Amino acid sequence: MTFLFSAFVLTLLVVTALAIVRTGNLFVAIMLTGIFSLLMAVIFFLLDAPDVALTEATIGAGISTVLFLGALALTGEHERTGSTNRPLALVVVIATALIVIYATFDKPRFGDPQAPVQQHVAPWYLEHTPESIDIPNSVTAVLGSFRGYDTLGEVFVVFTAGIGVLILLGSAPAMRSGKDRTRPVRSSEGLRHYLIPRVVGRFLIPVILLFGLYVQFHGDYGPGGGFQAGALIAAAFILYALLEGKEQALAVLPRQVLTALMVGGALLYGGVGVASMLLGGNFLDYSVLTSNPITGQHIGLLLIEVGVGATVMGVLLSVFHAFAARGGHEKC
Amino acid sequence: MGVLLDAISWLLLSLGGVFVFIGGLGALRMPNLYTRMHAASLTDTMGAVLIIVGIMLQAGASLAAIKLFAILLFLLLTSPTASNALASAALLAGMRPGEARTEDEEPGK
Amino acid sequence: MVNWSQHLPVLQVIIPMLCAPLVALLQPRSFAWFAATATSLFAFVIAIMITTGVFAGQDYSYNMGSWPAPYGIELGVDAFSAILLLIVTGASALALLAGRSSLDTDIETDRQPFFYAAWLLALAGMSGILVSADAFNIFVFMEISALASYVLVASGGDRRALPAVFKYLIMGTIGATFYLIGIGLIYLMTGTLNLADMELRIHEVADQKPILVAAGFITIGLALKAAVFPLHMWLPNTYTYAPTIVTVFLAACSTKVSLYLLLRFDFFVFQPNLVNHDIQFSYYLMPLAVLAILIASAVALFEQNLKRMLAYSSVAQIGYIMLGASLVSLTGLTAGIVHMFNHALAKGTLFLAVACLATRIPEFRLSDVSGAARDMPWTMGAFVVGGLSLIGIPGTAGFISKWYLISAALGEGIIGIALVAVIVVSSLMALAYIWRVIEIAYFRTPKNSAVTLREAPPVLLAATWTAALANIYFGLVPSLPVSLSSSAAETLMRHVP
Amino acid sequence: MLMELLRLYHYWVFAMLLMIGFYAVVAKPNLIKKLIGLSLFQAAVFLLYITMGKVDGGTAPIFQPGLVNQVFSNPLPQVLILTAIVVGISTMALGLGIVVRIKEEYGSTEEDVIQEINRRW
Repeated sequence: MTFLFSAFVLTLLVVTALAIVRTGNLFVAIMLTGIFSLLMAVIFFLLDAPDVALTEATIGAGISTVLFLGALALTGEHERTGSTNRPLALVVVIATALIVIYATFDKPRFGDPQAPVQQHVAPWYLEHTPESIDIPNSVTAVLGSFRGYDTLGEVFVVFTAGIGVLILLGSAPAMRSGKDRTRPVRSSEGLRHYLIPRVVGRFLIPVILLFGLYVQFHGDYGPGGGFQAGALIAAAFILYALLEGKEQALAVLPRQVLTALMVGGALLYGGVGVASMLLGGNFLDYSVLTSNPITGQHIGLLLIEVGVGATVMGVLLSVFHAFAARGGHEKC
Repeated sequence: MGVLLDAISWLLLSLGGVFVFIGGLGALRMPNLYTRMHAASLTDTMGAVLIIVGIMLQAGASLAAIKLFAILLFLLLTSPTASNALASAALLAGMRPGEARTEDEEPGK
Repeated sequence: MVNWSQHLPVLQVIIPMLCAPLVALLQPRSFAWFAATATSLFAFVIAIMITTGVFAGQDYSYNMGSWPAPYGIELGVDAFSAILLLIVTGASALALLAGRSSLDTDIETDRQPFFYAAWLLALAGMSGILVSADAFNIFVFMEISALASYVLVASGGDRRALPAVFKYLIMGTIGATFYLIGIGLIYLMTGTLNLADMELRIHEVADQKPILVAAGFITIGLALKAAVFPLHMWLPNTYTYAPTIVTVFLAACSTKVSLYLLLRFDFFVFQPNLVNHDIQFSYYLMPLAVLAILIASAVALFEQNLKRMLAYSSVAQIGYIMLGASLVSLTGLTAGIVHMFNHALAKGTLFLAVACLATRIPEFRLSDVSGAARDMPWTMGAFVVGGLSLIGIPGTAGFISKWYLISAALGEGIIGIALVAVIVVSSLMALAYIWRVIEIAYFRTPKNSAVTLREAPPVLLAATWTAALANIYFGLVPSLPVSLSSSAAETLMRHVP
Repeated sequence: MLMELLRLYHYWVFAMLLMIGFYAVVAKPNLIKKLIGLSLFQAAVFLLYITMGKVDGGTAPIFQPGLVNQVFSNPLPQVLILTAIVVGISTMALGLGIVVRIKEEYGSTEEDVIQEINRRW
């Protein structure tokens, strides 16, 4: 039954992908990308990866769509139609796909518990999560502690993207010709004149924030953690900006605060690592943070997840505001 | 009792499925944005409510049922709001109800 | 209390990485340069300490978070990483020292803290690749260095940098994703991500299709990032339109880090296990290397833009490195690795000289530099030294690597003779394109002879000459790069059956 | 046998998505479309990793109190893909920033138009 359902969703995934590539309207393509990400999240859930599903849903379907729309509002939504036939490209692409399919014939059977991928490292993680770290969610354990250095790197990838967008779009836009300024600054008003979205939004935003905090601090026990929480909280503030106007949103969380979150989160994570080094352990060895290694791991995980959440939230909101400040139009 | 609950739940689920299907059909076949939205709203309301209630019956009195109820609540709050925002955006963009304008506005589907 | 020498590999990465957010915040904006340069110099010192440690035979394997090796992430440094660490940190420090005034004009003041933060992140990313012994961790750091490099290239004022950097981003991401597919397939078959562990566990499944496909994906992905011919399309425009100091940094190290990874992955994981892999490796790569050397040199010969000419010359030089590696012999690898070092020196010098020119001349068509030697003798002098090293004149660093390359080729019998011919022809081509610049700069009258160009700022000039003299020094006393390279080559060859 | 073939379906969908995304990246001249293609391309790889971590009859790798002898799916690919998703969105954000700047400087987001402008310049 589950299998039939996943086969159906997988087919839908391919159909959506084809539609995305075929449509000439970028707005439609982006909307379909959102659907694509949701379908992907469903698949991930079916494949026992709720953490990844949650991330794909918040980041792929939520934040990424918002960013694409933000860029689209500044660039125009119609793809120029014309001959896009590039035979060489087609050959390269088909060759790649054939090679990949060729590789599938020797692959271990899908879901086989005896496959090498399930044998070597993975059981160790499952075995050591309860005894060394003692939290139920082994994904969080691997993410935060066993492979915490990867996650540190990842936080810095996000941070790099954040400062990159700020360098590119941070300063005032280049001189524009007058024709671009046809619309006055109506944009700052957001949806202020629409009563229904505002009322519902006022009700929803606190709930989203609350859920974000739950995901942040419940990550040790269930699906969730800093990345998802950061994205959710950022989504709440983006919703606020869409409803009340971006000036209002910036009054609540000014740019300096966002930059501070970005920097602070990255430094908090790194700081935990350095602290464990100063206390005599290796870098990111949380066990030495307190006298009891397991408590140390708990404290370390809590702190780094907060760091991750802060950086992700700060970067996503900074990027959103960088896009929003660029254009005269509102996107919604 | 169990059989009865199962039967009711399956009835609700299939009924919900039918509504979703009709909604999808309408969104595909109706002539312009407003009528399409009208058809699609069927999915949000009847379809979603019936399906979620059906699943709640399957879940029984558990934490899952409460979560489902919360989902239902949010769905009932957000989807009409989204429709409202969509319709007013369309109106603002200069689309008048009643015009049978289709393909040039929405290529693709 | 804390034994710092044992922590050196991780310090090498996290010092620039954690300084980056601090630099981004620095308020009097001119401090950003000081902080970044100081950090970079410190990183260079750490690299030197690591190198001396490597010479002393110290074992630098380091377990992140104290988790044992295949489960946690392991860092490891050997001679091969040490020589690359020297190149990367040295280039970063020198470029920053040289680039203060040049960057002040290229980068808007309010962007500077972010720019220097991105610089440090690029440095941290590259160092992270070099010290890591975990395939997925390498991917993460590859992305840090890649994103930071995009930012660096795009941050100048030239609008033509934007399409170039977009192409770089697309190509770089495709390359990284191919790499990710490759390690995914290997992980599927072996269940591990640690390189050393992979080498052991891949053995049983080495003949299976996913492993072969993985080898293909990893090689192509990394070749794309390393701009190995014919996957070099992103490189010329990126180098041409980036701020010149950024070009100095990237030209000296970014492609070399990818090449390092290509060689390390191939020799550590595939060579010991795949049957006849050494033969395939040279069959596929040697023709590409030869084509790269000949075609890119020819393109450089006819290129009218000075920076792009040097960029194409880089593509050709990457060909030399690949040629050395594709011989799969001790001398060949030594030659390739020495050439990484020497090419970084030569190209660094040349681009620094271009940066000197850039302070006075806005555009880099060859005709723009006509007569420049009259007013800027020191700049052009350094350019000549760098050029001689690039060509491989005895007494310069470039000669050493050409020498090793030729002797390695001669060990290969009849193909070797042809390869030597290729090397000689391409050196003549290099002579021709460098000579074109020298001729125009020294013997043409300036376009506007009324205007006297001033010599470049002294700090920049000093850095340029430091690099130029390093070319001569390592040409006369090549023991450091050669001993590091031969020990790196030994490490690599130990994995070939 | 049929079941075996159906199980390969996951990998084939991965290959198809990879192909579709890759095609959009290399063949579409519109820069935003290229980025969308790039995100499909990366999503395909996510699917590959998560698929390989699935164990028959397993559940999500979260320990439930009171239950013993559960079969868990592999947590490691999930961790790697969490990382990769975030790396992907970072690349995307930066790419979009560059596209916006290109639009401002060149007035177009079509690759060939931009090349033409650069050639004339």
